[in-house]
Amino acid sequence: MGRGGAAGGVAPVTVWLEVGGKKLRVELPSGLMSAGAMECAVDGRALSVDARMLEPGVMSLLVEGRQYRCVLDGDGVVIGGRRYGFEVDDPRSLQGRRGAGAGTDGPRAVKAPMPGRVVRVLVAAGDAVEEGQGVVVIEAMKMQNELKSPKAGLVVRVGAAVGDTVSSGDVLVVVE
Amino acid sequence: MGRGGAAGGVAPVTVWLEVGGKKLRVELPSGLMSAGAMECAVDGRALSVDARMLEPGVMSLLVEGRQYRCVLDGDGVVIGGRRYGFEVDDPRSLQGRRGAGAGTDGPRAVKAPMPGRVVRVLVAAGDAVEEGQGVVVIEAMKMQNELKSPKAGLVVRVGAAVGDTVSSGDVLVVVE
Amino acid sequence: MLIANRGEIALRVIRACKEMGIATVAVYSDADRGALHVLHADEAYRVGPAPASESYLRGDLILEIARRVGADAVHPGYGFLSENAEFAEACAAMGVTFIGPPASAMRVLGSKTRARQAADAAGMPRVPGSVTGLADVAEALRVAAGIGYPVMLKAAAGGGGKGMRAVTKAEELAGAFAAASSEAERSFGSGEVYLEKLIERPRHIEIQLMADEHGHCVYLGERECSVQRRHQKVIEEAPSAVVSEDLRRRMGEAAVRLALSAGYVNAGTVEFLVDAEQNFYFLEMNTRLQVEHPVTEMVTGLDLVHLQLRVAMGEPLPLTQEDVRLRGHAIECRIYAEDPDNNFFPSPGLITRLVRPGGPGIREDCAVFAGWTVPLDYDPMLSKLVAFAPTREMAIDRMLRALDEYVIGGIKTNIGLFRRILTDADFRAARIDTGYLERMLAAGPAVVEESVPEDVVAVVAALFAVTARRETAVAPDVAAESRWAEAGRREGLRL
Amino acid sequence: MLIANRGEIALRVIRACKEMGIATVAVYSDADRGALHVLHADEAYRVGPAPASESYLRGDLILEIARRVGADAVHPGYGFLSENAEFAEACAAMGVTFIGPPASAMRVLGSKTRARQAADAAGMPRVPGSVTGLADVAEALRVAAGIGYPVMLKAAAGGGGKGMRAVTKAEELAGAFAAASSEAERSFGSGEVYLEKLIERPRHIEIQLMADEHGHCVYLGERECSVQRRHQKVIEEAPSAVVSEDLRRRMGEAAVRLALSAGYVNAGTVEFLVDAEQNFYFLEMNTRLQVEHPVTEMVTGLDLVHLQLRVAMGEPLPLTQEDVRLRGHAIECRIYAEDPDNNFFPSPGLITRLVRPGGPGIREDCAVFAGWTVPLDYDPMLSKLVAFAPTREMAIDRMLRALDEYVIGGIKTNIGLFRRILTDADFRAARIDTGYLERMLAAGPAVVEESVPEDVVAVVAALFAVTARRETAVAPDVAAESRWAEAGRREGLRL
Repeated sequence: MGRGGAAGGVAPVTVWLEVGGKKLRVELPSGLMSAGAMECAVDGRALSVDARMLEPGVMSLLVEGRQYRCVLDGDGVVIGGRRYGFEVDDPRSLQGRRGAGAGTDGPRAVKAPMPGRVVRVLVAAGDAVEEGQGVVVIEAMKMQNELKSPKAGLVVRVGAAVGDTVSSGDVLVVVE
Repeated sequence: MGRGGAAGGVAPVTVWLEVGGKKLRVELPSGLMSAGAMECAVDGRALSVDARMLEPGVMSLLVEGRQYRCVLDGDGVVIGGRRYGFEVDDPRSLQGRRGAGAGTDGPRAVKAPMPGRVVRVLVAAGDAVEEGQGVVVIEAMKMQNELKSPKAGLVVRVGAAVGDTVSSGDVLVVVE
Repeated sequence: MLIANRGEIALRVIRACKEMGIATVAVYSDADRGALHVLHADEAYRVGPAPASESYLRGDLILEIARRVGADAVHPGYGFLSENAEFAEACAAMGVTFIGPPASAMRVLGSKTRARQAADAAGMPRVPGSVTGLADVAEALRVAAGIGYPVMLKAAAGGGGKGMRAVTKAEELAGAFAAASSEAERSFGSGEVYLEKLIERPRHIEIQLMADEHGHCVYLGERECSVQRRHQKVIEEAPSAVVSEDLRRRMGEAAVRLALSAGYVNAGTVEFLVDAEQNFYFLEMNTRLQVEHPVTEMVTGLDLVHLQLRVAMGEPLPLTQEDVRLRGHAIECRIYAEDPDNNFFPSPGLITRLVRPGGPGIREDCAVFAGWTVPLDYDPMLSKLVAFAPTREMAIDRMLRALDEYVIGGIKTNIGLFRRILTDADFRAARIDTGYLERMLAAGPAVVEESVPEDVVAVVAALFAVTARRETAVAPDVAAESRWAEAGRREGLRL
Repeated sequence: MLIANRGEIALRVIRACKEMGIATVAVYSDADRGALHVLHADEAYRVGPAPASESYLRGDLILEIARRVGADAVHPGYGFLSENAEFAEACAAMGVTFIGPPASAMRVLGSKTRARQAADAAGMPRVPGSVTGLADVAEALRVAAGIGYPVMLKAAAGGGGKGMRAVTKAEELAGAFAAASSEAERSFGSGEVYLEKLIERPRHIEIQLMADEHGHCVYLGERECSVQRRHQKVIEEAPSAVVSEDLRRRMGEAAVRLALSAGYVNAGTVEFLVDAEQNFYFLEMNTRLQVEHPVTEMVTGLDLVHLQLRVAMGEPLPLTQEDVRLRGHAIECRIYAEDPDNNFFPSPGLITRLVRPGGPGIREDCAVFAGWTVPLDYDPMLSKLVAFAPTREMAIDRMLRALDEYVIGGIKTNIGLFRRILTDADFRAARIDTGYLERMLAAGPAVVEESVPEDVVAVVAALFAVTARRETAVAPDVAAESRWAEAGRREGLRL
């Protein structure tokens, strides 16, 4: 297993991240392992850290004596009880969590914010909708959630039918 | 991931086990997954069980309504607070935990019962020893443990020197 | 002992039974085969599909299991069948002990309107309003005019805020009456509503009772549950910061009178509204163990489930009112799978990581684990986190410390909300009422917490990213494991 | 606040500091970079290599760190530097508050012989014997003849059974004297030994004290620690089953007198032997927080570390003797990494799986986790598991329930021993003394526990075996992860 673990070390790494909507370039030392003292750089700013992975997803990071308890949670990291979301632009990235179309113009998707069951579909393909108009109602744990159109436009697709069980992030309606 | 998990299912399985010093043949259904109701057999005795893996190494087993909380611990399983050691004679076995020579005649190994440091070596190769005679003393956490010869005979090998750090199971002395 | 429930309360009852040497039988729906209450039971039987209406609410199926395995008692926990008088009667008819009050007492005190009549008979102060259900809008208008606006419409069979409407003037009454009535119909199968005066900024304070079959009943102090959202309790504490020894005694004795008048036995809770002048008004009685019972256990040193089982066996209460002594302060946070950034909508799903708080004074009643999939089908409560300390301030600070340690990965939770409440000046000064939380939430975004330098976050994220392959070897595998087991269950274990 | 310790006590102190808003500085040896007390601290600094003599015992290095980071207080925990008067003085000299008694009081009460003189002065009953260290065997024989055999030789500077020898007749004395003296020399750097009458079947009962700088000192009830192996405490409980209100008061007041006579401040414990006739004899005083302090916290509702910090800040005690009320019963099991089947020798190593107990009344003070490698270099204690309940019997049964839930994989532990003790008729009847456990162990093999059918074990084993590949994707990966991190640390992070 020692080998297996060691194999986790990788060649010189530059990681492009988006943290709090801001693009950052993080350089980690070559032959890096996420343990021990290492010289890093963020957008060229040098940062000396000492990192130790206690168990997968739980890391102690020392920066000039300051200790940060860091826990990985999907596409975010929890430090001191606060969650910081991030995106990685990297082959080995945690990306692809984001649904399609977020933040863009053109077609906009209405996605399920939580797993649940579809109890009402309020629009059909071709309908004109206002921004904020309810399009689908889903229910979980006895609570109903009316999902609204993100923009004014035409419904180009309805991907949900009453009774469907949907997962968080599923695209239910697309508005063009 | 569902695929990945599903890939865990294996072809028809017969597992030869040693439990409490007794050899047993366990048959598990083909296409088995360690979940749900299944017909098993132990040395031909049929046993219907319903198994559910909660997390890796933690299993709930139902046998005619009786519920067993089972936790895997290396080459043993803890059920109801009691540990049952087992050995698997199987390609996918958990075997190889045992050190060499245990339970056999001929050469017998004196192995470290715990990690520690060697503080005294009481015999040299070629010495004659009695059964129960002290051969090596190792120390951990300030406590010393004198290891004794499992049989009368000649010391054929001494694999430890004062000051060595040894791991549990390391062969320290072999008596012929 | 058969436990007719699921989740943390089923596990909590199972543990109490083990401590008393009582064998336990769990029941489970298809969503719960891999649940902790099953893992910890001596026996376990499937009762039905995931929806509660086909499983945990099927008293007939559950009693059939009890008969088959020869269980001689059933503990209903809270929710589900716990306040169902028919189920209690069916148990009795089968010679199975129902761990709770007799059906007769449940009938009297379980219905809000009948309970209010009993309260009047017991000379208990209550909010002015209609004692019985209202026949129609006309009667509603008459009663409202009599007591004066604002008034509150409530479902007679209700609870948890369903079928409730505040009405500030007569013009709104007709619409509110229809809405409340139909919501009550949908929620409880009875559209009966009643009406009472709306108390301004009331505190919700309740008295815990425990009664035996020999006519003894004690009150175990109060709990304050004023921090609510949509009439759902969010934080409970004991004792209340505003209840004096004298007020406690008067509320407690009134509650005991009511219980004895109805021949009440076992654990029960009498809820009151308390106004700014420390007047208390009877609200309703809950004829079961409450979700928030742990805070009472922490400050009394008692175990309410042990007491439930002993009185159910016919034993006299092992303590008198004089033996009940409150010490220290306990606070409970109800941690829910819900998304604070999305109007607190439920966020069920797979828990990919769970880092629990610990240390002195921290108790957690919880039945989830890393790899558990929180089902869609039930209440989204994940955990009851309780902090005990010698004083209220210390208990608050201890809870904040524990919340900082707590990480639940994979689903959204309301942990951040508690950090915000517990650092709020009004809460810390105990300036709270049942409208406090909604006002605080309406007041706008959370105060910005002390933040970690951006560069540090970036390096941490990068380090986790490059170890992600190892990472995926673990947490997601737990996911796979359980999804796969799930699949196995559905597909009859064949690939 | 700098915490000059490791493991569960360092974590427990860090949590208390966080609750009081005090920033924490951890120190760690090379074996502890990945330890929980580091993970939970605000700052952390390496102090030295793994051996305690090069790290946690290096007061000079630790104080240098304190100076560098500007810490204004040091908490020594227990063990290591906690009873080192020189270290306490060095702190004072540097203007750093030492959380504990002044060096002067430590000197008087820390040395067994000087403490015995102080006890005599305070009119405290003690076991007949030599007050001062013995010059030679001749003096030992003289004293022994005076008080009569059997007698016990003890190290003056000692503790934990090191340098102790029981002597039943004069012929054995010379040999025992030499052995005890040399063992004392090795263990404590001083060969000074004294001698006292051996009390038959004594109970070990100790009084917890807390004193402030203003001359106030209270006793917080007693703990019974009679269940010992090789003079090491294995189980502690509070209150003692045999201590009456009156005896508690007399022991407590005697202990307070002693502490005040030496100008004692902060937490301390006076240990007594109690014979069958309830006579109590002064044994020694521990001038620090004890390992077993949690049982006192459970029955008093207080937090001793919070109190330590407040009195160290110069605050007066927030409570009087009258405010101290005991309620319920608490039992602590010291869970060790040791092998009961191999004469309880230490079993350090990698923890591959950890399934913790939980539920009402269970407290665990613990700093290990799945993936943690228990180092060779320190005390093998893994966890202090505490059960609280209204009565002793309920606490015992609750502990048994918790022990059944507890699984520590990868290393050997003494969990099975506790199950055996807690089901033993003598223990349950509180028929215990300091020789109880060794007698029970000598009495032979454990009673056979209720066993699972062989066929069930076989099927479980087979199912785990066929899922072993998925299994190896997880627990062993944790192993790899930490070994690899270890390697990284050693090899300067290059492959």
